[in-house]
Amino acid sequence: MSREGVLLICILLSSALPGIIIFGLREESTRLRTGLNLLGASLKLTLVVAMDIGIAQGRVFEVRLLLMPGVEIFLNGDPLSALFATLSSVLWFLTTLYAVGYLEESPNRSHFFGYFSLCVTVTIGIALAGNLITFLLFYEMLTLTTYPLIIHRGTEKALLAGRNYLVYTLAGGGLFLFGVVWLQSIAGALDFSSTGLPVDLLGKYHTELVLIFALLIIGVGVKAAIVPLHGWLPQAMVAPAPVSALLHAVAVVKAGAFGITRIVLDVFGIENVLRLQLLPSLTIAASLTIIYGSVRALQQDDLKRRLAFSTVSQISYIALGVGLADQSLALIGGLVHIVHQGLMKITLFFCAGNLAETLGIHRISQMNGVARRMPLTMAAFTVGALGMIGIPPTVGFVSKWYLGLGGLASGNWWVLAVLVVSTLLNAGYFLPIVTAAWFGKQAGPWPQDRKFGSLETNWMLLLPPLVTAFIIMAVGAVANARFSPLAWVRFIVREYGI
Amino acid sequence: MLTTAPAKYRRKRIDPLVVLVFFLLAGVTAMLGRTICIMPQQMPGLENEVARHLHNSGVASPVTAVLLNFRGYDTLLEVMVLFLAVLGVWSLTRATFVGYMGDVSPVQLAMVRLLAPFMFLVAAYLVWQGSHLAGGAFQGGAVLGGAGVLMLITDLPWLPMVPARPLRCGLALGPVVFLSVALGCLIWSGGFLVYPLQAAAFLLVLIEAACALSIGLTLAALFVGGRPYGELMEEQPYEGGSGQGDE
Amino acid sequence: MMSTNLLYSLTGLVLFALGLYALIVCSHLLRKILASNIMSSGVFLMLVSTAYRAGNGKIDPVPHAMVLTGIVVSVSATALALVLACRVQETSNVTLVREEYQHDTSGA
Amino acid sequence: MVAEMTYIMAGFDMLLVATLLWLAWRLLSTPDIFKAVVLFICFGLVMALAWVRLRAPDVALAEAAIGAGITGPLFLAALRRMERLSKEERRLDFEEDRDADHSPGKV
Amino acid sequence: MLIFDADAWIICPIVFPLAASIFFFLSRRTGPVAAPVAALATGVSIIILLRQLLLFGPRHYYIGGWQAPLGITLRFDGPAVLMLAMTGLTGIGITLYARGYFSFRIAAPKRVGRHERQERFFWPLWMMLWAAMNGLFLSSDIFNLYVTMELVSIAAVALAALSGKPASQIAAIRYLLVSFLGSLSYLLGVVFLYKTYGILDLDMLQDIAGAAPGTRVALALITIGLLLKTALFPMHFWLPPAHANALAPVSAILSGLVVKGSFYLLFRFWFEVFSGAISIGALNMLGILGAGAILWGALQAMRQQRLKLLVAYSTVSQLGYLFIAFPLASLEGNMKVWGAVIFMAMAHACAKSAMFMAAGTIYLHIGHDRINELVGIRAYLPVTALAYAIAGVNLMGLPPSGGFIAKWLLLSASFNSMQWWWGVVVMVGSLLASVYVYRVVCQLFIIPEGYTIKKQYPRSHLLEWPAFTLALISLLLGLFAPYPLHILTIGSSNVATIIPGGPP
Repeated sequence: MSREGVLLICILLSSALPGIIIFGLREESTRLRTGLNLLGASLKLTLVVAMDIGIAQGRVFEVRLLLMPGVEIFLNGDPLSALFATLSSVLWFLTTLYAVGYLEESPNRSHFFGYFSLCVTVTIGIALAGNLITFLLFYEMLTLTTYPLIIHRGTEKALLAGRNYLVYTLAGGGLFLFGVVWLQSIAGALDFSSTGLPVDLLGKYHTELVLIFALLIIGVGVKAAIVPLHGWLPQAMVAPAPVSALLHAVAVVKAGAFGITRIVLDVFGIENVLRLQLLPSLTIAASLTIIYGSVRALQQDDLKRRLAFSTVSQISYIALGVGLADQSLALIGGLVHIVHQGLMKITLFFCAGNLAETLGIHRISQMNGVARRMPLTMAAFTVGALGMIGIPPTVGFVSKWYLGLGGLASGNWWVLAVLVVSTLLNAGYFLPIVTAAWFGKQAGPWPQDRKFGSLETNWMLLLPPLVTAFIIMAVGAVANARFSPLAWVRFIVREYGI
Repeated sequence: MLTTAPAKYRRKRIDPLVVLVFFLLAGVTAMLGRTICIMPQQMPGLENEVARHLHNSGVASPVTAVLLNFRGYDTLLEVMVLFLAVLGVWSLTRATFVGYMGDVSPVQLAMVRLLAPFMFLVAAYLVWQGSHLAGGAFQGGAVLGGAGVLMLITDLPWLPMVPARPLRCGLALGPVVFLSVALGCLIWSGGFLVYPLQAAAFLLVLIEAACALSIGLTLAALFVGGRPYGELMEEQPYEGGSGQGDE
Repeated sequence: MMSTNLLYSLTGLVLFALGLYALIVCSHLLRKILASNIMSSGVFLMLVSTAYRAGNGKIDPVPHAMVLTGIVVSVSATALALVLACRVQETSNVTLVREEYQHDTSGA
Repeated sequence: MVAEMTYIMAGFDMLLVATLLWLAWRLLSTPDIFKAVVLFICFGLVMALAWVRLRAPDVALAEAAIGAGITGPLFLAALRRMERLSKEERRLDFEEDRDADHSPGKV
Repeated sequence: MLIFDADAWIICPIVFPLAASIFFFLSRRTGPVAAPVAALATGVSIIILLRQLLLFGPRHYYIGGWQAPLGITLRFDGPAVLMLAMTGLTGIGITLYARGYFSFRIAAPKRVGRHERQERFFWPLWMMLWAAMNGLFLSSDIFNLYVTMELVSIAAVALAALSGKPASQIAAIRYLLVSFLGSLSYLLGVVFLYKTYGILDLDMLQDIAGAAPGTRVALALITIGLLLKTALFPMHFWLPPAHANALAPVSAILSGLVVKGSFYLLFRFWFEVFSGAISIGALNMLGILGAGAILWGALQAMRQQRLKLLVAYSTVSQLGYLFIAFPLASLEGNMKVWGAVIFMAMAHACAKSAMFMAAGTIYLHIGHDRINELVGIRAYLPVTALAYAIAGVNLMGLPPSGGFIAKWLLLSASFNSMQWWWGVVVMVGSLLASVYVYRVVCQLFIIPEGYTIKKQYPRSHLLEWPAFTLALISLLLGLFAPYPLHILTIGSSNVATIIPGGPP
């Protein structure tokens, strides 16, 4: 195995091993657990950055493991996986910090952090998957590792949410497996590549390939919460805030969107997808989801539910970008939104968690004047909200700008319309919160009020949203810099030669 | 006496399911019968093979040769089946039948006293004869078992006092001897159940005698239908079928 | 004219079928055990009739050995079944396993 | 002479077979279980005769000894035991934990 | 003049447990101590066999030195050794668990005598059953197979009735009658074969068996007999009560191992010995029954209120997958299907015995197994709860479990042979499986507010860890798939010629 291959394995192990050890730890050994967690997180971050640099230098990162005759586990670090892996490891680091603060005195922490680590391992596995089977493998494992996190609280509601989550994702996983096996029986075991399927298959298996595409997209679409497969996501809000953050920004939803990207770009290949005329349906589904999610978000009073529907809407920007993949600008917009959405959404969830944990605020109607009590948190929240709307210095603007340009370039004016409507709706459901928080008048005492010394809340809860908010601004401001996500996405898109 | 099923279980009216089963079975049987009819009768079996190797088997009777030598492994397992049956029966219940079957008339007693030794003799003869004529361990064992049954139903007074350990040893004697001979062969002549030619006759008789004894005991034990009182006396008196509850 | 082999083979087959019928239809446990014994007798009869050679032909001893083994096996199974049947009656007082049992077996 | 022998043998075969089948039928259809067991012992003996006819003396001996000497008494003992139990009705009380059992007849 | 033939190792997996069985019968008190030793010895002998297979390839062993038509041949090749490995792994796990199980029960003050009696009969019965299973997988003689099968079923029945519950005894006698019927049907098939060919050896039959009328009838009879013993839907009626009412280690044995024996024979008969006599219609028939088993078993499992019954019905369902392989094997290369079948059998053996062990442990600790009242088990039996969940993952066929590999192979075989509908059944089956697995796991893993443990028993490692280890093995089996699949190709006559993998 090459040194690069060892690096890949180490990236996976850096969170898997702490996870397994944490399972065996006793409940009381908080320090050791936290230490292990942070050690794993920082180690992973370092390794991933090392991999990024290697990829930029053109080194090849590959590991192959025979699973069955003719079926291999293939880990491959290409630019696209580096994008997702970097995002996950950065956000995991912050989320771990946050989770340590958030769960300070709650029961079953060994359990929680064990699954938490495994969950990230699996997410990185999805990022590094080099063929469909490996992707499937980690994708199914993601379901298993996130389920215990969702039902962590063990309440009636959490169980219901968990059950729905399982129903959706297992059914989706089943369809996905079906599609994968079918594709393999037609095309053999194919690694991800920018060319996609061999062209001669298209004529021979036209109908089959269309069906397979549908199966695969539905399979990953469940996790990406494309309407009407989004039902589980708003319910999964009952999970603890770090879990929600993880689900929405790093792991589950993102894995679905990443899967759509992989299927279109690397499994089928853009050329083939265009030839099979599969993209319009994807674009339409994405647009519908964008509008639907925003409209539903507008109706929610529960803060986390509103954020959840906002995720439904925002994640489809990625699908939209991929749906317009024949235009490099749109593709850039979609891919870069993988990173940008993650940053923004995790900030918002961190803030929502802070509000709930410190003041017991769960509803938007309770938020009047909260910014005076928790200015830093609300500042971060405001940055995230503005990013979601797409106000210029933030990263959200960059994504929308590129998507719009791509839509125009492809001649699909309605895409622009969708973006405008969605932006208006975004403003419609975020701005009232922001204004109420800053300028509203506190109606009564907070549901609860925990004091944390001179800070407005626990420093471990406060630091992560501030960091992400800062990144949102910084990355948006220097979007054209050499190592910004945007530059990296351009680097990716160049490989596909559009 | 319990003669038959209670009235509600008796088949007064004809159940359509029964009719269906009947016709189905009749059809299948007819088909099988037809196959038997069109199959070639009198196909040569393995008789020539057996005849060819008989002189190497250590016995003169072909059936005994097949049983104990050519297909000795089958017989070994079969002895195990019997052993297993006793195990199973003992694990199920304690002996409830202690032999008492109503009054034993003096005539019956006398007859048993006369018959039992005679049956032992017959059994021994059958085992001995097995090496060249019809007979062998099973037949001898069966006769022994029959003698045992006879003694059991006449309620010989010493029977319940048969100590458990020797009884167990007797039951296991056949399997143990057979298995050790088989393993001994493995060491002696390099193959499982490969009897050394010069000792084959002796070994076979040894196995037969041990098995006959065990089989006789086994059959009698099966007739008793439960483990004897000497077995695990420490149990509580009402265990016979008591309690479910825990598992 | 029907050869002896054939006659006894067919008889064995009919015995097997009779036993099977009774096994399915009858509900009394003892009867079921009797029926299975009849079935095994039928099989053994077929097997031994295969070995039979008319006239002075050499008898095939292998089926005989097989039947001997089979008889012992069936005695063992019968003994276990009888004790179990007694136990079933002792503990549950179900001499006749319930009627749905009939349904069950006929599904086979 | 040979032909006559064959006819006599054939007649004997027929008789034997008929007896076997009749016994089997009777023992399976008679409503009286005790009678059935007695018939079963007879069946075993006739079976032994059939083994002799098929030139299988080893099997005949085994059948006679085991079939009539062991299996029959086994059945009789079991019958007696069941009878006695059914007379005494339920000897032991099993009501406790009754619901802990899975329904016996259920598929 | 000690000549110890290396080939003779082949009888050790049979002789070791056999001798142990007699020994445990004779000296009652040694069972708990010596049983793990005997299990370990058996396991080691199986490992040695495996090594020999890898070094020297498949072998025949002539018992008594008599060659095929006259004597009895043992044969070990890839599939047989894998099945032996299955009994070895599961057997060691079950033996250790049983030790913990019985000592736990004997430690409880209630009805000590009864538990001791059960333990003392358990050891010889279980060892005998193990020996017979090993003999079954190694034997290559159709009549010898009958005897080993009878040994297996008598031991299994005695074990099933061991708990002494009335329900278990009713189930046991039904089990006995059914398996006796199955054996007789099989034996009748053997008679037909002997009538036709005058031969009992499987390898020789394979060479000469054609589509003669006797062959078909024989195959049909043998199949019916074996199906009854394997409990394929709709002949499964005896299985759930028998498996659910037995003692926990016994349930693990019955569900994990015993049903696999007759299935293995069935597969071998169909695809090695009589591959010339089978027809597509018959294969599809078995496939349909298998599909019925998957769906019916899963639906029944979903409806059960008691944990052990649920697990037992899931066995019915999982056995169905094995039969889906039949129609696939006819068109697709046998390699893939053999692989799927063996994988399914091995993974299911480990997972199912782990499940039953976990269920038994739970039963011991809380005194019932009503699914709706299992809340909070994780609080004081974390390892057991996790073992159950992992085994459940296997039944659902999610990666990286062995069940996933099996389902993958089945699916890809169904696509490659243009019979995708079997693939649909497999998928639906796994989804249903996830429902019934979820029902329990969800209960086990909730710890409601203010939950307190009612009664604290001393921790018993032997109760918890064997189940967990077996579950873990079943999970990790998927990651080491190439090794078993490689072993499988050694000496399985139909397999070697087929090129693995790839599109048609």
